[in-house]
Amino acid sequence: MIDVAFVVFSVAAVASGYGVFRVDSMIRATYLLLASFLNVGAILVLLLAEYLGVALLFMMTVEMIVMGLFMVMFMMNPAGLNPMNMVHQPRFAAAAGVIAAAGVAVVAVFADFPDAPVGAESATTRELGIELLGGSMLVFESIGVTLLATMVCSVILSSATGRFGDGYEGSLAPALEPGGDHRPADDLYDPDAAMGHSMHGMDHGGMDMGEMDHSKMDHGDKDMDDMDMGGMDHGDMDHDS
Amino acid sequence: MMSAFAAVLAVIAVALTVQVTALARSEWADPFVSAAPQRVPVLGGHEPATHAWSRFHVRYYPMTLVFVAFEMEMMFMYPWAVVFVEEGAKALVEMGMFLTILGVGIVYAYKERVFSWQ
Amino acid sequence: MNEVEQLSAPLAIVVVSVVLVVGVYVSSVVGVVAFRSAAGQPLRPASAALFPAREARRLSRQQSVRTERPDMILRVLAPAGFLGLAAAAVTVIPLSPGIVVADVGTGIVLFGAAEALAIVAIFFHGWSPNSPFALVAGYRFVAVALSYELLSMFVLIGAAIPAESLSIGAIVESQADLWNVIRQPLGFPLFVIVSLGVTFSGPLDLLDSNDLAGGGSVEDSGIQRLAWQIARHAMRIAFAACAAAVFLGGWHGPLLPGGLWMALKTFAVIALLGFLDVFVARISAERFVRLAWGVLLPLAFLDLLIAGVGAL
Amino acid sequence: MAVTPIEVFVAAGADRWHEAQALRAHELVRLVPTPRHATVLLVAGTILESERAALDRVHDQLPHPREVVTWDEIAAAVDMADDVVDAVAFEIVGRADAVVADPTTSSPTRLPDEETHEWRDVGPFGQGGEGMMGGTPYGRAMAMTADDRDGLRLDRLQLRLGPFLGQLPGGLVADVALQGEVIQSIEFACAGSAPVVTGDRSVPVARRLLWLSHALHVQGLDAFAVRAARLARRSSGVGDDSRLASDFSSLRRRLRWTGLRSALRDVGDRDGVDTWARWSAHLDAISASLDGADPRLSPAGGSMPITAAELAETITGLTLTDAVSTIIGFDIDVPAMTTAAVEP
Repeated sequence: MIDVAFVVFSVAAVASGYGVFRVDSMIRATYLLLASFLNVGAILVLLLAEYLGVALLFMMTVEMIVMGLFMVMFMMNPAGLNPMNMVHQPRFAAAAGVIAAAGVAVVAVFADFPDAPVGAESATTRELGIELLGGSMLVFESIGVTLLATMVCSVILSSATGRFGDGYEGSLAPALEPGGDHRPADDLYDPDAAMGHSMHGMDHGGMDMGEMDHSKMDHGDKDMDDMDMGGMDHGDMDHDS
Repeated sequence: MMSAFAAVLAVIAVALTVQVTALARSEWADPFVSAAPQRVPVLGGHEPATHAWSRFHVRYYPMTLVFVAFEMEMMFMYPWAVVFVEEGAKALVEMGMFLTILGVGIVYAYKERVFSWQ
Repeated sequence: MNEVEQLSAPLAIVVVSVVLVVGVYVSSVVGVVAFRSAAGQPLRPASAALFPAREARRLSRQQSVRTERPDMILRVLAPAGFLGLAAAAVTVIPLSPGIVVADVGTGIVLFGAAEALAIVAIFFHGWSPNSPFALVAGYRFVAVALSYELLSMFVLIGAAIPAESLSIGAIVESQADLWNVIRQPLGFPLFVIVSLGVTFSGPLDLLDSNDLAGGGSVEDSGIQRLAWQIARHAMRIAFAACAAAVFLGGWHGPLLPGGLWMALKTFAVIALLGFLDVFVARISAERFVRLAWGVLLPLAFLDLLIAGVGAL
Repeated sequence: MAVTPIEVFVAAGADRWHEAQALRAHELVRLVPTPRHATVLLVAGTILESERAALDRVHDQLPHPREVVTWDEIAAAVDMADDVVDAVAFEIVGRADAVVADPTTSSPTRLPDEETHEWRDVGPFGQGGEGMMGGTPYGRAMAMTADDRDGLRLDRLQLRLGPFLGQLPGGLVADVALQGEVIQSIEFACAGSAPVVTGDRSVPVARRLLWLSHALHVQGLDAFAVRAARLARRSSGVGDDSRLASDFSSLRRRLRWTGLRSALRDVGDRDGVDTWARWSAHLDAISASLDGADPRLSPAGGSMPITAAELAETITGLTLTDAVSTIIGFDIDVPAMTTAAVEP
């Protein structure tokens, strides 16, 4: 029974992992990756690592939620309304994948693993706790410091507000025309406003919202040349739904 | 243990099946067809010029990064809670230290107004 | 540890179905009663009792409008997954002494995982119709959800400390002398806030809210809307039952049988959530995020400290 | 007789929008925030020529079975002595029951059943798109329409909101550019210099109470919105009005416990006055007129008239939610706004 469950979860994990690269929608890709992780978590439970398995479900879920947000924030076509190919250098990638999988398989089959089965009734969570507070105490505390460093760095790198002024300071691309404003015309960030003052005296640029100009939204060939983002090769696109 | 997880999976499967069946049935067996003007997203009368799906500017993105880092600590807290009574003051001190370190990060982020919309 | 009889899968399905069907119905009736009492309308118990059934019948006959190019898979998965997760969350909660649908040793971790996955279902609900208001609602809800997620973990861990176990059954047993609501006074209110968040009600009504013309549900009609409402009430049941078990002593109580106590306490929490939903105005997502990290999270730390010092 | 309320979406011209809010007082009617939830579309007031197509689109967005009820027809038919709101509610319930009983009579789609852009079998994949961002996949252009900068168009979503939107006053049309949920720019479809705020005008107390009813609905307090609508009906002479002032102060006391203040404080600041202050000014004005004082003398936190352009400036940079509560706080005089837009 457990063997059957193992096969089902493994196949599901691999299949959803494959799906990540086959779908057009970033959201579907993100959550297919989550589905893959959920199946791995189930496999861990089957291996009697109950706490690790369930905690993996939990951790991976919140992490994939955050990843999904960032995927959409960075991608121009997040829902894949126009199909795109998510695979770069497919031949090389496939070869590398096969070799890596073969390597892991060889290790799995031929390595001499320690044979210390865990009984179904053993209190693994409790032992984990004892280890954490005893032998691995230093590791545990230094993880705290690492996480603190992570938090501070992510704040420094990502926050647009702060006590020390505008986050854009010194981090902007040069202006498009000489002497021009180096900030995008529609960027609303105003240090005064962020400090809790009123939003007076803001210049919203000349964005004429009154007319919803369709011709602006019809994208000609020029756009396509300009938008060769991230090395995405348009010639390679194939429809895969 | 396995039978417990089997029960959880069975319950999820049944709930999913019930909802999916009901929704799929309404999709296929609906006597009403959604006409083209009916399918237009609700904006109060006007048609949207574009699809809604766009590169969404998530205003709270630094918070999510702090969250991901902070949330790692939960992994250690569950086993810690189980052995807390056994280990007593030692557990309290060690976790107190750990949380204080992370708390510094939260305070720093709060001071930098990371939890406001950017 | 506690002697619990594990239910077989078919029996588990039956038990959870009964709990959820009865619970969803009761929770909707409570919602109607709360609304009428706040609106100063006559309560009309008979009509309130029939309300959910008639509403369900009406919606099941209404057309389910399909939007332009929705993500149909996610659109179906959102209510289905939300209900499935509510059902999964119910399985780990002990319903009476010796009866828990799934006696999982890591009960609160699994409950937390269901809560986290529920965020995914809610996000799908906002994302899938490809409609601007729904999209905005789904995104801002994720900000709120990530913020309350931490609180719920902290208060559940606090409750696990005196129990020396992650199983909710053990947490209930540890409250034989004193309920957690008294021993850890901050835990219950924080958990109520989390419950309001997961079911997007009252102050945290930030998903299906009127300010965005219905928010995540702006495009929902017919069965789609019914399925989402059912799932939402089911999630409320799961959280009410969890609050009853973890903070209100679960089946402990004098005179009455344990199962009845559990049902009464769950009902009390459902009523509390139902009334808060009607009586409290929505606050903005940004405000809640700041509140959650700046005030509620320190309170959750304090809750943990109280739990820890109390257990020494 | 129906036991569950009939769900109604109000598509009202600016002149009757407030009156239509009074339907909330009826137990058998529920005003819903989106046409997708409604069984009945209530058309009220003057629908301008420019709003016809929008009305038809909202009509078509209702799910079947659906029915249309027109306020003005009923108002014309009832005697002066009878109450229009009651007559409309009665008509709504009757028509809704009939159409639910026989869905074949459901109101047919008004707009032609054709897509805005031809997309089927267009482009290399037959979905109407070309490349990554081009074309009209599935009948719409891709989002992100802002200026091209460094070859990356900025993430801007442009929407035209209104005129029939549950959360905004009827007739109000706004062109919004969003980045995420934050308003980058907003422009109201009206003459830019028109004075639009009614705060200091002597408006009937019933109208103010109807404003309150809608405002509470948007803030998620539907049950209290029902109370406010009932008070509005009583203040306009329907039923007992002897205890009106004390009933209103009891509603105000209850509102104090709903957390409205913390929800609206520091939102939409302009000249040191925030949305909560503007809401309180309305509440004070209602109290004052119910107590018999001259409402024009009541404290008027939000009473300074502002123009549409100034309003747009105030709500630029806010989230969509805060913008809605701020607009409501100003209690825009939409008829004045739209006439100003039409006349020149």
